[in-house]
Amino acid sequence: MNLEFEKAITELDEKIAALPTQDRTPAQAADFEKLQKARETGLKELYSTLTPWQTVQVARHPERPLIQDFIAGLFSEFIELHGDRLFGDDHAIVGGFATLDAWRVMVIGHQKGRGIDDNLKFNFGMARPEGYRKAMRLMHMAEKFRVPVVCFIDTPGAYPGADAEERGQAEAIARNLMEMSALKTPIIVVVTGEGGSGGALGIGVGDVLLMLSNAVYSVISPEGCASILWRDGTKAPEAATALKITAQALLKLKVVDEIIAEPVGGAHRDPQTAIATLRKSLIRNLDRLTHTSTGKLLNRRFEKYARIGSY
Amino acid sequence: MNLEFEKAITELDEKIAALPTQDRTPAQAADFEKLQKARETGLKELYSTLTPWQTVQVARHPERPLIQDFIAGLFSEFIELHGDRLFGDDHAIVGGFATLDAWRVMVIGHQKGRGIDDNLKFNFGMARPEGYRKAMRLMHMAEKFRVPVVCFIDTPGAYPGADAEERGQAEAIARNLMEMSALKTPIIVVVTGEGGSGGALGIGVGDVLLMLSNAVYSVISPEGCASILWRDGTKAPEAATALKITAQALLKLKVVDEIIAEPVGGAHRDPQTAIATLRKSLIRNLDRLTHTSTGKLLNRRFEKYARIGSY
Amino acid sequence: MGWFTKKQAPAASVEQPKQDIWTQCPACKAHVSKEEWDKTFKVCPRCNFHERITARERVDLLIDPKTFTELYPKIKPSDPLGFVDGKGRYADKIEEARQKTGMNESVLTGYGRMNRIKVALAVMDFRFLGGSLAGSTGEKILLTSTYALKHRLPYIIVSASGGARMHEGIISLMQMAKTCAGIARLQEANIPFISILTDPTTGGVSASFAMVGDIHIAEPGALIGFAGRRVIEETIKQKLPDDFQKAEYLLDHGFIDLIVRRDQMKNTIASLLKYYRR
Amino acid sequence: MGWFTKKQAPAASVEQPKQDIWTQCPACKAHVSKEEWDKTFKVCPRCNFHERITARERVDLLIDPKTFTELYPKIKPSDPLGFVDGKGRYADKIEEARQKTGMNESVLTGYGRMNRIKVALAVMDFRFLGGSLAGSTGEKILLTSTYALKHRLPYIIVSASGGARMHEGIISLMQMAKTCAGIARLQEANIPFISILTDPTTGGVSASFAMVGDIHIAEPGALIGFAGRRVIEETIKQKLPDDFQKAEYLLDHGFIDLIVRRDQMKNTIASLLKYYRR
Ligand SMILES: [Zn+2]
Ligand SMILES: [Zn+2]
Repeated sequence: MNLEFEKAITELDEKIAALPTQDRTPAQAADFEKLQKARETGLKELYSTLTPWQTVQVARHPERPLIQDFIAGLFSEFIELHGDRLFGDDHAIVGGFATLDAWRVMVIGHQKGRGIDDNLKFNFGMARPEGYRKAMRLMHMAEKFRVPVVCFIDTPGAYPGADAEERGQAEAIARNLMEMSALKTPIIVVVTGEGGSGGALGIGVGDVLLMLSNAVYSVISPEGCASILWRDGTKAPEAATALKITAQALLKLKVVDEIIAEPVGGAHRDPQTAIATLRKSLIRNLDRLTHTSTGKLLNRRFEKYARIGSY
Repeated sequence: MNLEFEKAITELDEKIAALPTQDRTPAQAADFEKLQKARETGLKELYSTLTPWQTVQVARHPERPLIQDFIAGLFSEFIELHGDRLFGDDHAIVGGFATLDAWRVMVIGHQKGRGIDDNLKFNFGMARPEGYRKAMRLMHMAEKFRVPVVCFIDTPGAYPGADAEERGQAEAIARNLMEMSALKTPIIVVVTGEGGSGGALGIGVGDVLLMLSNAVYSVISPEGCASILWRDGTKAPEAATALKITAQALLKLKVVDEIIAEPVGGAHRDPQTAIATLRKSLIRNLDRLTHTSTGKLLNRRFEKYARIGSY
Repeated sequence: MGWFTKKQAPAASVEQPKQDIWTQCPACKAHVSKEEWDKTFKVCPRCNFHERITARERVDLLIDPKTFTELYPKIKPSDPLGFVDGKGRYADKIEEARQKTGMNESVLTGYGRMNRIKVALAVMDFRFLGGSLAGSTGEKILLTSTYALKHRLPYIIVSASGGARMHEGIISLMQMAKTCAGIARLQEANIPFISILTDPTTGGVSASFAMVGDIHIAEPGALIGFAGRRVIEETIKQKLPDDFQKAEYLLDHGFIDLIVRRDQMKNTIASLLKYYRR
Repeated sequence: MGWFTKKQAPAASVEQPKQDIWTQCPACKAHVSKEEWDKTFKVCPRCNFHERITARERVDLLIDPKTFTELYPKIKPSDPLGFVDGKGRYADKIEEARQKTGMNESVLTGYGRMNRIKVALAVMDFRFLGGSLAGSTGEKILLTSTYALKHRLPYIIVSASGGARMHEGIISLMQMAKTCAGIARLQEANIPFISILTDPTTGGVSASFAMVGDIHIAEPGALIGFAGRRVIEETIKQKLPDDFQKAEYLLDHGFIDLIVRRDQMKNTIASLLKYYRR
């Protein structure tokens, strides 16, 4: 599925599709070659100059790899663990032990679905308090078992439902922020798609923040910001630019530590390559962080956040 | 209100009530004297030979002092704190900071009511998971503030409702048992009325277990035991005897450390005296326990429980 | 105690010489004399409505006279994104807020004594851009927790905030983590942190330091919650009850220890702090 | 693996020579050959019903052959109350249970290897007075946790119990605290405790060690809960749904990490233990 701003690509795709797939004439073969090349160049150009609002579209692309894909692609083993031991098991956050090469880790992340059934089951990746509390329980287990934590962020935000408020959405996120800041094991956070405000941060405090090159991370959705500050929801593109929500902008702001370059045309066009790039970074960071003493690790984590907004 | 087994006292009360309250003849005055004496002796005798089942009746007496009375009688200040920070505020368990002479403590206990409205509000002292979780939260606060914990036990048991099961009654009690066994501040437990099974123990693990002389503490209610083991609910008196649930029996079994003697005729006939006796014991124990190092305290607490059922 | 006496005299005579001596309660519409309104610390004597007060007024209310020392007064917003929206530059809004409030940020920080007990204190001021959480708000709150840690002082934060300050984007969001990291250090050092939640404590502030107190005290009727009422109603396609996200609602649901009237607030906090054995 | 092969040969030929080669699933009533019933570790191949198995069978199922060493085998009930009920002496019931099961208490304790990982293990046996928690049950469970602590071994407890043993009164109740005190020491020493909940895990056992595991694994369909179904129905004056207090229900409500079929149990536990870095 091509996005709206990829119209030039869609047109090329249509032209390519109009060519016969077999027994092409030499002219047709030359056309095919040319069109393919044009498509490649076009995509490359398009993706090297994405606007922030276009990046939002890519980050939300329905075919973008989800945590299910990252788990399947990165880990040789995954044992899912359930429940917050208090109220329920929130499917919008998934977690469990996983093995990446020789590394044993605790994986935690937002879970979205594909298709309406899955999306309902996972509540579009919008977690309730029991999701955040399950995540924290698993992180404490990681601390006890002395394995690092890897968090995957991909959510429009915490679920804004009455039941979630009633059971303490604010408390659950707040507690996670406090406890993650002092968790005695390395935490690697990867923003893979949408990093939506407090709902993202609720499992997003760590020693290193990686971000896929077309992911976004924002204090508020561009639409929400536009309707509040511009009083006009259609000004989302302007808000997206003003909010500085792309990986590049966040790297400059020193909030993001490292950008995971996606293949040309976005991770959804070639998930395997995106996952392979991420894998290398994860291994490098795991190696580095597990060779840091806990005291140093926690001091650096504290300093990392203390520096943000200190001038 | 006299109990059924106090029929002899009730008869004397009736005779005394039949006498004029003023301007008695010398004969009437002599009668009054005699009746009063007989009542005193009768009560003393009756209460020195209570059967276990009669003790159960006294422990459940509707006029027996409740935690509200103990708090009012023992403490010069009480600041109630609410909520489990997870789901709700269970009125069946009350807790907060309190001052006893120079001692600052965290008080936690089952709350029953008098009259139907209160009883419904406090759910007859039967707590739900959020009650046990509030209790544990307050105990952790006591640990942090470095004040001792005093727990008052008076419950028929944990609430056996579907909602309580759903939200983890078992987990909530279990967690308390584990965390109380290692809480780094002294814990004094007082069984004031009914000590009903796991619902009592859920806030009942500590360094010293005090028990009012007419309180009971049992793994199951005599009625429940009778209907299971005798297949006959009316055999509750036999079960009460077999289960060894009185303060005296539990002192012999080395589960109870100290009996708080109630005034003649039971604490409900003279709450002030009962509370004064308890106060002395609390102060003595607070003094002793706060002069014990935390390491020693925790080792002794562990050993206390390790010894029970080790032969 | 301090603030209204200090303010009352000039307020009646100098600043508002022609004004009526009556004010109207915004909640129950009762007419209350300005004198009484001030005497009750802007709490309606009829319906118990707690009007929002400024950070300075709050300090006067909570801290023993002449014992407050302000910390970090010069820290001010930095406009890290160079933010401009449909209505103008963030930098201009900052300036406007500074003019209006006489403050450099949405929080006032310092230390002082409450019934003689020394405490570190941070008080938010809703007048400054809705008490929003910006980089320098977080910075002041973190620095004050570090001060509390160093001197082993109990830390009191009075929240009054609509949430994150969008104009600082991710920098604002990260203050949620940053402030909580400070509280975590107090937690580890067994130093009490008491969170006072006043109207309103919502959004990012409710989901960070305001909700990780050892003790949570709310003012009556205060709005406290993470998601906005309108967003929730749109999500669940239902009207919410009136008491939703009110202090009393949160007490029922287990997230608030105590609801305390404004005139009892200082004594209550001081009483609680007496239970902390250093 | 071990137990059914060991048992199968003599079972078919010696002990039950005249018996039918078929057995009937208690749940779905399907006829299943005894050979298959044993091969599946007493799990119905049709409906996945997990029949209760003995503690010895469980050890054979979970522990590598010839690596199990029993600990504290001689500890036995002591009748601390001298209990007699309408149906006779507790002492006689103990003797009967010992005869029936060949065990001295409702729990079998020891250590051994699971896919070569050394663990401490306690397995309850429902046949012994309903797997009830008595003084000596608690004693064995605590001693084994102390053993695990000393040797820094992960501790696995397989629960199967109706709850407290009433015949030991308060002594039985106190075992809930005693066993949890042991788990607390493992917790502090960062040693994993995995609780396996099998049918049934109810009453006092559900409200003590069985519910404070780092990881909770249940067998499919296992009954797990604190209060009895009849008591709850009487209290709320309503019928409960069929799945109430079943393993699947507890998973939904957040109290179980994993539901694992019996034939996968050993591998699952061993896989989880690999994540523990000593
Ligand atoms: Zn009013
Ligand atoms: Zn079957």
